[in-house]
Amino acid sequence: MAQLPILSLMTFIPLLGMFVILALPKGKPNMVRWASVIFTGIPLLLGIWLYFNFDRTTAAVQFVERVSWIKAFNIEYYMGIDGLSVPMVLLTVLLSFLCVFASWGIEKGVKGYYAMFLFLEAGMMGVFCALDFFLFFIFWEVMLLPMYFLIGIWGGKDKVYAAIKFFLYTLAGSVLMLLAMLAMYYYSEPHTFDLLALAQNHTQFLNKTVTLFGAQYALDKILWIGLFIGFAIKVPIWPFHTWLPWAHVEAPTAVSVILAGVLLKMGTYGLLRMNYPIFPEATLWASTAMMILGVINIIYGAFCAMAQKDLKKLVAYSSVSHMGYVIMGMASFTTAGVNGAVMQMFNHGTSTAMLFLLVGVAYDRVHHRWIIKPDGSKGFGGIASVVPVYTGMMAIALFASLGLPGLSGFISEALVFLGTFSNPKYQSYVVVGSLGILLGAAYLLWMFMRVFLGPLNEEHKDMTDMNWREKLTLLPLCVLVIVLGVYPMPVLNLMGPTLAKLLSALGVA
Amino acid sequence: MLVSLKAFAPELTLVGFLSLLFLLDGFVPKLRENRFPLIWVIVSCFAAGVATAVGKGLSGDFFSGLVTETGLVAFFRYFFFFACGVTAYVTLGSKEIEERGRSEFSLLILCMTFGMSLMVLANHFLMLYIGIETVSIISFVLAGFNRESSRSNEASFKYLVYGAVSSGLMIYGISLVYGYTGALSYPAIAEALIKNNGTHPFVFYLALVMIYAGFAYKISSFPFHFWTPDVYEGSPTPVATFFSVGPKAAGFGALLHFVLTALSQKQEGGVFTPIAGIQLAPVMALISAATMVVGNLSAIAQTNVKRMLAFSSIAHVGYVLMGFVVMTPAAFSSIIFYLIAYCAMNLGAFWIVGIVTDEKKGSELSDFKGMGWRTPVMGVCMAIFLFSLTGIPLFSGFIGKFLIFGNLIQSQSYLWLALLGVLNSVVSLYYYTKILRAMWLEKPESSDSAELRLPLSQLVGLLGLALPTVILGLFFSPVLEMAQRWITQ
Amino acid sequence: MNLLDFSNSIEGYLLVSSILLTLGIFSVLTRKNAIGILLGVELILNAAGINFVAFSKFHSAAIDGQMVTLFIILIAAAEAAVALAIILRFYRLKQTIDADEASLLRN
Amino acid sequence: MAQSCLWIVALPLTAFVIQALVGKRLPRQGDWVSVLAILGSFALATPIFLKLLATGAVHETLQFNWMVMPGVDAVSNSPILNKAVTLTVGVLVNNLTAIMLFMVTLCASLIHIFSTGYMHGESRYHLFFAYISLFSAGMLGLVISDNLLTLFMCWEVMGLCSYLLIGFYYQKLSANNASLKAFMTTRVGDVMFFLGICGLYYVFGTSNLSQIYEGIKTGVGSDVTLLGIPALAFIGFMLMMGTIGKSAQFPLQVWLPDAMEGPTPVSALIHAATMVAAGVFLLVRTYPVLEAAKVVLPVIATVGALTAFLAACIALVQVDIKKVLAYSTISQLGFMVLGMGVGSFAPGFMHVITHACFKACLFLASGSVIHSVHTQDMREMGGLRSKMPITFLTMFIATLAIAGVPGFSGFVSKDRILGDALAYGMTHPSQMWIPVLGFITAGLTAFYMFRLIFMTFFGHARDEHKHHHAHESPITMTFPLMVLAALSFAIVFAGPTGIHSVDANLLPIHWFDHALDHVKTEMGVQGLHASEEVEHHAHSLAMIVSLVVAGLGIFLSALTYLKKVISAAAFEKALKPVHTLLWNKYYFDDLYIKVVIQKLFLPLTVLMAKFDDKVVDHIFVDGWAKVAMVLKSVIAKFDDVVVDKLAVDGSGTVVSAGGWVLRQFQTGKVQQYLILTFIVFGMLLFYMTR
Repeated sequence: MAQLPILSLMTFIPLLGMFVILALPKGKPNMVRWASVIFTGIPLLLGIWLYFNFDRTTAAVQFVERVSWIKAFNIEYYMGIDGLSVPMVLLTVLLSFLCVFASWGIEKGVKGYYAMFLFLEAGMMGVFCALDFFLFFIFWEVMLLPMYFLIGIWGGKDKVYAAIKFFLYTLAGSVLMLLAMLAMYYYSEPHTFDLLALAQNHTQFLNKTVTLFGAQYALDKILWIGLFIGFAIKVPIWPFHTWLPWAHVEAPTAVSVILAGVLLKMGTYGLLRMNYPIFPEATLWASTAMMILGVINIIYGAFCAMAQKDLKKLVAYSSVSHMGYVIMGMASFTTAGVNGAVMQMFNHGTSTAMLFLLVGVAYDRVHHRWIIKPDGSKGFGGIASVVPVYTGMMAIALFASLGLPGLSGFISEALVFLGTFSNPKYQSYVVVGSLGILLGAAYLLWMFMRVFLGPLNEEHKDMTDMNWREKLTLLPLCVLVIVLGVYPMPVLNLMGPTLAKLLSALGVA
Repeated sequence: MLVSLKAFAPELTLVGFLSLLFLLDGFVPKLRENRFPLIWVIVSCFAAGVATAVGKGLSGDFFSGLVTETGLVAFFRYFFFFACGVTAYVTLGSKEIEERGRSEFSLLILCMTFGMSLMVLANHFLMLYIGIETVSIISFVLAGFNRESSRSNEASFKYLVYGAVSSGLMIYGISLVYGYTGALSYPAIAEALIKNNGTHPFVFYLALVMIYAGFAYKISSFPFHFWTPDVYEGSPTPVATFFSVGPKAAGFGALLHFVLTALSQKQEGGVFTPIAGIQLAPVMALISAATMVVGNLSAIAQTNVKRMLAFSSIAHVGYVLMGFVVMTPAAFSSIIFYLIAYCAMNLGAFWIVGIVTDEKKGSELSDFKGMGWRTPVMGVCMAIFLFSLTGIPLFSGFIGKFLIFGNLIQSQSYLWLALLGVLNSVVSLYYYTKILRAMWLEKPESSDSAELRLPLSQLVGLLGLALPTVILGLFFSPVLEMAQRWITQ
Repeated sequence: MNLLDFSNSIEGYLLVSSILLTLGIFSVLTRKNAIGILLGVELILNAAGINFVAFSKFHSAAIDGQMVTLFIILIAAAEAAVALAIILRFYRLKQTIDADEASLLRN
Repeated sequence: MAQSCLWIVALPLTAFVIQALVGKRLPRQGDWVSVLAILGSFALATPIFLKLLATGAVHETLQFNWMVMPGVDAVSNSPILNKAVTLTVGVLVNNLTAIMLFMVTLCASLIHIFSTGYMHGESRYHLFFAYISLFSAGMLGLVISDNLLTLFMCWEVMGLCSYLLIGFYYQKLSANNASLKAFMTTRVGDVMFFLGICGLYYVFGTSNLSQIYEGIKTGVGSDVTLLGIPALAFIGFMLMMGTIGKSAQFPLQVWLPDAMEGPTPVSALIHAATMVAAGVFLLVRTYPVLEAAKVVLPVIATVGALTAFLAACIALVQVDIKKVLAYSTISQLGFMVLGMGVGSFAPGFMHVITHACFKACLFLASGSVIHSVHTQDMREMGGLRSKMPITFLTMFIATLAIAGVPGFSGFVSKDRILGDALAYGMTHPSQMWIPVLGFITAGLTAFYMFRLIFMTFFGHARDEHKHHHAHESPITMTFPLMVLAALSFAIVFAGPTGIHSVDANLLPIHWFDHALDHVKTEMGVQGLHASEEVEHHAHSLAMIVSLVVAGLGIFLSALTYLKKVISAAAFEKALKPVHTLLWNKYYFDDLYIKVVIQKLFLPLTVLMAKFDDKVVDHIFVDGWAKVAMVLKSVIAKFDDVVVDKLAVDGSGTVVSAGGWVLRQFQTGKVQQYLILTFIVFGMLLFYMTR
């Protein structure tokens, strides 16, 4: 089984699925749905096989597939995964499979929807497996096309604005990455796009200068900033985050699950894959800036979330706040911090996915998401008595994302704080960051009380509880959140060696 | 003399087919109505292409220095014949050109293609001028092809005034150069310039700028682009399609040829350094930046899709001009690649605009509402073309930009131009997706949401253009090697 | 160059042609009448012609200067023919040949 | 033995899982599952306790790796701290654990039995037992954990259960507010507690208690500074804040009185016996750290004293029976914290145990009273002595215990604390007000407890209807009362009379003192370092004063409420301002809710959200459309062309502003095009030649 090109299979089976679905006869939505279940199911099975066969002792890249693609620029089709990308690959495969069930309710243009969805999954898989910068960049931008159409066609009220805003923001970021990529290619001695080779002799970028608009700048710092902006928009980091609430609120449920669950992680994954190993000095130089941005993300996201009246916008801003923990962990350069950051990327993926799926469940029934209606009257109210199972699930999701011990949210937050605190430079940031935990608890529980507890709002007394399909989508996430909360090693031991090597490379610089 | 004729084979075959059509048209009136003239054009283009393939291998000067054969010329010949063939194929399906005008139309595009290849062949100012004038005069007529519509007439009037003035300036400039260097053929001028080693009188620069006026008008770069939007909007869509690809490429070919032979010396390793005293790079950088910015910004606020695509073609001229800033063989091969990619996607985009104009009698954005749902294949092709024009990976447009920006960054100078170019492509996304938004994101009015079935020929044609845009986006090394071979030959 | 033997030194010819050029450009820009614009264009072309002849006479023995002028005249004629046809069409459609009338296609 | 500890925690946990998933469908809605589970834990805890009684000391640890993160142990001077990090978790069984295990499982089982009767017929009956089992698992987990990280985890799980249980009647809006307030206030404390743990990791590299004890002994971390202040002081203060949050000390005490919204067994279990005691237990566990940070203990003592006194005063004016008990709990917790602060380690811990027993008894008794008269307002009760003899008798014993009457457990522990406080006051004269405050509080406690007894059980029935319906509670409710009352006698902890000097040689029953002395040496705790004779002198004096004060309190309370000689109403009128101050709980609630939350916090969030929406979003994206509008209106003034609507779709950027400007040049007149071309032509020429 080992000689099977497993990574290419996992990336291109959804693509094959897309073409098969487009070829299916019109007017048979169920056939399309079950076809897409199969075409996301196979990568999931492969992912599980991958999980068990991944060697947790070495930091080296595994399951490598290397084929020369364009000799003129010695670009290679170079796919491989290591400790950093395995959790993300598993998260992508799992969430895509679940989202196919979550979007069972889509009626308009079902074929188009599922085709775009499978195309998106192929793009995401590619980003996490590509080790050649050119290949990475192709997958990175190709992902934007399906997202644009998914948000634009099947989105909410002003979906068009949200779609174009998302596309413009991310494209602006990625064009900067294009320039940085080209510069890295031409400034590297044996011109190459291979990320690992670039990381190997990263000293070649040191003490070189580049002239831009007349002024002289250090090359590696400019390249670092170029890449950082490209990734920061995706994370999103504070000043570049304004597309997130729009894109999340207007996207259909399944798409906002993928958006929050996987796409946000690509930013931080990119930083860890490229900025850290290839420009260690620049990363050290910018570490305080990243830490400050991380803390701003936490506090700012929490404050904004507190004032939201729309359920989905609240969850969107909570994602901004939670990604702030990831940035904080990464910028702390400590073993616990970085491990906590990558763990938080995985945990946030599962807990936010649950929150968005649950918001989707409510939306499918009452077609509005108001905690408090814009005119001040009550949106949801006291529905716990009407939908007990739904309330139970929401409680688990809420307590996981506010970091209650015993659930996965706490593990990564604790690691991030322990790690950052053990770095004497950033102890005051931890104190400010811990305010974020407090705010997190405040706005999530405030929402829980407003929506579920208290007297029942008569409009919703005929709300039906969750059906088998919705329960099926939420069950695996529930189990993951609880199991990883109690014993996180199954995911934590995946990333250990790789992050240790990454940090030691930084340290040695 | 005979040898020169052999080098002239493709043009001769073209003229042969042209005159045959002319005669047939005169004597067999019933041929005029049906599709015979257009198919005849396609056949003649194919024959000319074969002739170029056969005549390959000849290089050097012919017709006593008037004309020269290089790899570059071969490329441009293929390019023109392909463009002319596709335009004819497009007009087959288009309703804008009435049945009876078809034979004149075919005659005119064939003659124009002949003029274009002349321009690129030219190694001598006179031949250049003749080529440019043939192309211009015929395009004035083509612009005004719909006699009844005052918009088409107005387009041709504007094109006429603008064209005449620019070529007038050009010939005046040529006369000044002739006066200064005493020679008209490019190599002779180059020698004369080298002799003066670096110090040139003011009048020579005036002449250079005037000559550039002629080229700029043809490729519609910044100072001479004002006519493009009005002409593209006014003239019938198949004509606009041909304008956006044919003459523009011819202008680039001629400019490339002129700059390489007349104004610079060929160093070892194929690098061309401009003759002392003529710093081309800063001026080119400025013009390219201005063209890009003007093209993209003006396109933002357009509501008519043809005008928008006109401005987008101006913007693409800006991107190609970036290649001229860096005079390395890699830069020229990326220009050629960019032109190939640009030709396919632009032809496709205009073709679809033509189809929609036929269907909805207008090319405003509102006419595009919901077209994606009504004809999914066309919608997908349009998405491919527009995303490729923006420069999104997986499509050939991205590779074109990738190569051009790469050259700029490799030269480690003019990085600001690369940054400006990159930001421009983000801006371009905004107006390209306006079209996509109308086609896909908005539902068609309930009145005309019937399924629009396109004839098979158009579908095949569209896919014929869309597939290379995607394939070229992924496996572009064979084409790139061919381009490098053309350059070095 | 003294003003008297005007005809046997090149400066005179150049002076005339540059005056012709400026006149041509000026008339193209300011004339309201479409035909006026065409006149301007013709003036520019003739200015170029004079230049060529003058350079060919004074500088180099070769006659390619004159040859070019011949071609310029030829092409000017072709252009004028097409231009007049277009302006005729313009008149038939708009009953006026005022250049500013042609502003249907704008911004 | 450590293995059995794991089972002690596992049993209630499995009960929780069973109840939560299938509780509804089980016979009697599965309450027997929870009861059996907690009884099982109790059965497992008793052998450990008996081993402690028999051998006087018990010690066993069990450890396993929880999270292993590889790193490079090479010493690199660069700021990268990539040493390997391994978080270990495990079980620590020493005397403290044994005693606490026994007490917690005992109280919990009794309360489980009591609630089967009390909660009979409630709507979400099975969920109640699920939450209680989860809570017991959390508390037991806290008691046995050998490191602060798992202690913190169980600490927060208990916070969750108190949130769920307080908000059990979630239809009532007041219950929801109370549960949210409880969770948020304790969360404030928890966040600081976690910072303390981070500090411990920074200083000691681990949060394992035994390693920390060794570290303190060898003086690790005495020179390290954290955020500018000495590390141990920082950690000490953070742990103190954790206790203040959890044990409802001032200033975070607002949530406990409102927590009475939950059902009474909940108040008994969580807000009297176990959870609130957990805060003090944390101080006990980390006492060596507090001692090492010399500056923290006095602050703890002050907080304890203040809380005790202020809470006792508020209790005086309460009319709701459960509110009185709630404030008395805060006051007694203040006593324990005071004890810890002044250094009386053993008596402080003993008070935790004794208080757990008699306060649980008081709450359950009040529960059975409420259950029968269906009201919590003491003014509607009276003369229930004849109607509910067993409840009256058990409550009376517990009240005697809490009032500090000799012969009862309350007196034993409180007297020792006051003795040590007096000794502490003598050695540090500036702190003399702490013991004085302690004695006054003792007196007040006696007064308001007997006020409660007299108003509920003595005198004539104020409300005939309720009095008529009053009946004795069933055996399932009275049996726990009897057991708890039995535990309130002094004999259990020290000599029969509880007076040290009297029964020093009567019965060698000082198991508690021996156990605590052993643990003290094991942990390296010095405790109160006052000279021998000062201590003896202080204790004898304290014993006399506390007797006098308690007697006075009871006597005055009898006069006002039993014999009605002094009219409480007149007293109230005389001290009107003081009464209103007390009635409004020193306006703490209003300060937090009205000022901090409504005036300061929510407007800030709304402002921040607006800032995000209007400013940040527009800096990059939409704002430029407005700039374009302004630009246009300026240009339009002297430009006669009618500009059609600037089609700014959504993200109008400077780009669209530029686009608009350029469009103005496309006027459609070809001659204007040419003019513009020539202008640029000239510029180009100038540029070429310079």
